[in-house]
Amino acid sequence: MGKVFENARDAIDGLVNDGTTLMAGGFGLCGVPGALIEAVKETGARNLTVISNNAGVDGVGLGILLETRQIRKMISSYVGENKRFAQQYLSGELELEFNPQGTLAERIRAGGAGVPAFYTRTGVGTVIAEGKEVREFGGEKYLMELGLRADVSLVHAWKADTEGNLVFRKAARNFNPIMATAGGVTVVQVEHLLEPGALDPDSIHTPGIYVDRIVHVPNVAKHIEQRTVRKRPNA
Amino acid sequence: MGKVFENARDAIDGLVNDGTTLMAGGFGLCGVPGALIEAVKETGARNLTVISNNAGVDGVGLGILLETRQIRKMISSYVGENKRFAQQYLSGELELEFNPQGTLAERIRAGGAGVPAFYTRTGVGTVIAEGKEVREFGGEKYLMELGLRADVSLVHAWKADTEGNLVFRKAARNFNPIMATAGGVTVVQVEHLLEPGALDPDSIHTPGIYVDRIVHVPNVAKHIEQRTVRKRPNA
Amino acid sequence: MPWTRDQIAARAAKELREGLYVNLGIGIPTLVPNFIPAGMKVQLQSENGMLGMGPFPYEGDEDADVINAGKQTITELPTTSYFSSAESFAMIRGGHIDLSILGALQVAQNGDLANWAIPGKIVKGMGGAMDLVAGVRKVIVVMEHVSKDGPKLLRDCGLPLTGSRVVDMVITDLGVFQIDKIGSNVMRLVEIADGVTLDEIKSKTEATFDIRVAGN
Amino acid sequence: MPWTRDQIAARAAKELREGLYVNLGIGIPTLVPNFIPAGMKVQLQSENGMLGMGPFPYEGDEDADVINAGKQTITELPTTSYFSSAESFAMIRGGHIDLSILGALQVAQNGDLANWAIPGKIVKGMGGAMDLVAGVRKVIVVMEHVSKDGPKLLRDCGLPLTGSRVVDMVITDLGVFQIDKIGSNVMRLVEIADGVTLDEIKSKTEATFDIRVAGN
Repeated sequence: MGKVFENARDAIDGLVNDGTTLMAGGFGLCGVPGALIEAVKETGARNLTVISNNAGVDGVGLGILLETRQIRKMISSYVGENKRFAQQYLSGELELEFNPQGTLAERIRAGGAGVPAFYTRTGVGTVIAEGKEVREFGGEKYLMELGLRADVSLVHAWKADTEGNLVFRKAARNFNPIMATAGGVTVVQVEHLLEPGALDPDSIHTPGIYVDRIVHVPNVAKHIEQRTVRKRPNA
Repeated sequence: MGKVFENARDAIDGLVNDGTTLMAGGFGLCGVPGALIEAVKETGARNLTVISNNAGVDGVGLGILLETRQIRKMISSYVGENKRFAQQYLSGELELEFNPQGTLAERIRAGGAGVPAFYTRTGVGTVIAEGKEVREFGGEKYLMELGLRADVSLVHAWKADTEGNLVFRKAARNFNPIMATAGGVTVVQVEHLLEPGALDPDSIHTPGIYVDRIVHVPNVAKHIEQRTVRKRPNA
Repeated sequence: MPWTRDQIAARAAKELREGLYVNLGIGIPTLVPNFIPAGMKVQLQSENGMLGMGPFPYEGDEDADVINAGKQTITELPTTSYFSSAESFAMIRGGHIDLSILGALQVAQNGDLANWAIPGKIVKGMGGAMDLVAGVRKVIVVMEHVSKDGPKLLRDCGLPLTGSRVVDMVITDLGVFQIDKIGSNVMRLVEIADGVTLDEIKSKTEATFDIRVAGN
Repeated sequence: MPWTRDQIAARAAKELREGLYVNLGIGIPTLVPNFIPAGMKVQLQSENGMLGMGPFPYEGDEDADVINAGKQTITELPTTSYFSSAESFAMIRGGHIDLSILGALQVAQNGDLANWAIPGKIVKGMGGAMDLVAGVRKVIVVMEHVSKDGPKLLRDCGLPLTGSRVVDMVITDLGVFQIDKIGSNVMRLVEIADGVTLDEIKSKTEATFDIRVAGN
């Protein structure tokens, strides 16, 4: 009856089929719901549409669903770091819809908030405007963009209580909270699973109402794309 | 040079003139920037337009600006608790624009987020729809609503650091964080003023970028409109 | 005998299910939590920015920063979270609240609802009512069957609307009606209060309605 | 002598003011923080959801959850706050960021900018660049004056645009240009790198430009 599932496979069970539209949180490899993506791979479902800012790298994050050719279409803002992506795109296997990152974020936020469409200056006069309504407000041009929803949202959080209240950690927040609001079913992998009352009610990023299924993934692998450091000064 | 001002009068200085449009946070009497409203009263500025969910009660919150007849127009969702309001409205002194509460909140959020207009189901087929564009998305009707901004936003917060990072307390959050984003100048009264580093960066509700002026009001008067209690069980 | 206010609330509580997220209006709806079956978890949302509303505080424990949408002092629960008004109505508008139970002045047979502007009185505003009826998945009205001015279940609402085709069910002191918001323009009477006659309901109802009472 | 990349960054840093909120693109813009005058406080925003970006971490202190928009490991400051991607771009789109400094492939004399799609290469996407140039109050481009393909300051951009009429200032290795985004369709040369001649700039610039160099 509760929201907590034993493992990622159970948490995904019955949700992902051929043609399902997924949202997956994360920016680059930061805050990516890796265990849930692995579970999607295990379903073998094909022709997936995946809404995610990036497409992972080869073998990590969404990269593993590109490897298995389960994705038919990506809606993203930047897919630079993935060779397999480039191959499948050039061969025509993979469809690609680019959204400016802020437009993508706002479309998802709108989808979750019951806003079917909104206007933004972003992309006016660019290829992004093709086929879209242009409208003036206060003498300036704006594009109409549509709200975006998915059948299933896959989210990575830092802490959750069993009610589904979520807290994200640092820059791993990114697209996760808005995607949690825009999925028909929202599934969350969480580093720390707590009892209700353990989280400060003023500091909850995502209220439990948005969360349908939770799986505790305590030792999640975190990847770094660009390890940049400076030398520690001598003591 | 910094954002912190000595007192509410200084924090408001130069911002409020005849005809200025203000936003004031709060829901009922909860989270209302009372000290800043007092300072607005002291400016003597008239013909103010005030965007606020409610209009205070007689003598408290925005009620004090109604008493002095400084407000020409209110944009609100509910103004039930204020006799002076009713008198001035019936006599034609006071203009009133009702917005559904969620539409008001979203208009303010849009104003702060650079979204000039959006669509919502709220109000379709009601008087709220009069004069507004009705448009179908997916076979359902929606109204177009415009983003809302103000010259000055008045905000009540619980904790702030000197950089302007804000944390709100419980249900006193309400309209405060969105109004902080939608003012040309945003002025904040805060119960606890702290040094940078004192707030958890994962738990900041309003990043300092939105805050222009801060005044520390340590012993703020908090009012209760409906004191409802239950009997304590005998020990 | 017509249902009391408590009995109306108890009947409404039968529509609750484990895990539902519910928003309650003022008046009779505030009585509904008294009838939630023991052990059933239902989360109450308050549109001023709180999910997981607890009961009134003990005397002396009132916190001016913990109020509901009726501006009443309330309490937190272990599940409570707070959020801004924009997030609260994103939750409502986005269809995340399962059920809204609220009062009404008038309900039309097509699901039109009027509950914010009272004729002859100064208009105080709609607050969050228009957002709630437009956004919440299921809307149940609880009210007296008639007012001193006559029937409240009408062919068309005469008062300013809160929402058009938004009500799914009406529970009055005389019985329970279902409304097919998107289909037929006819209500369906599905339950009659014990001791109330169909004739009484017919005489006090202007709206056209089918009858599909269990056992009839 | 043309400016070095560091000198271009140093010239861009002269546009900073106390208290500004700034978003920096990749490439030369990442060098700008090295030239912020001592004691001047400037807050750097990273569009993946962080305000108050600190320097790279010491070796061994990398945190996979603390990265910038270039996916590089960075650090927090006492002023840091984190927020979602929607809030980050609300901040950008809403005009709250004072200044964006970014690289370019081409800039037209009316302020059109092309910096996301490289001809003959697979298109990787625009990321947040279109949102930044459309939303940030002032946009400064820092770049080499010419590429191996020729001039980059053009009458019209030939490459797919990132934004139309969005650039306010261009700083190259040869000099500084101002652009009147909403007025005349002509750039204005306002500064020439020491030892660079006006003739050299003219020969390497396709865009039409006025000259208003201090001291000329």
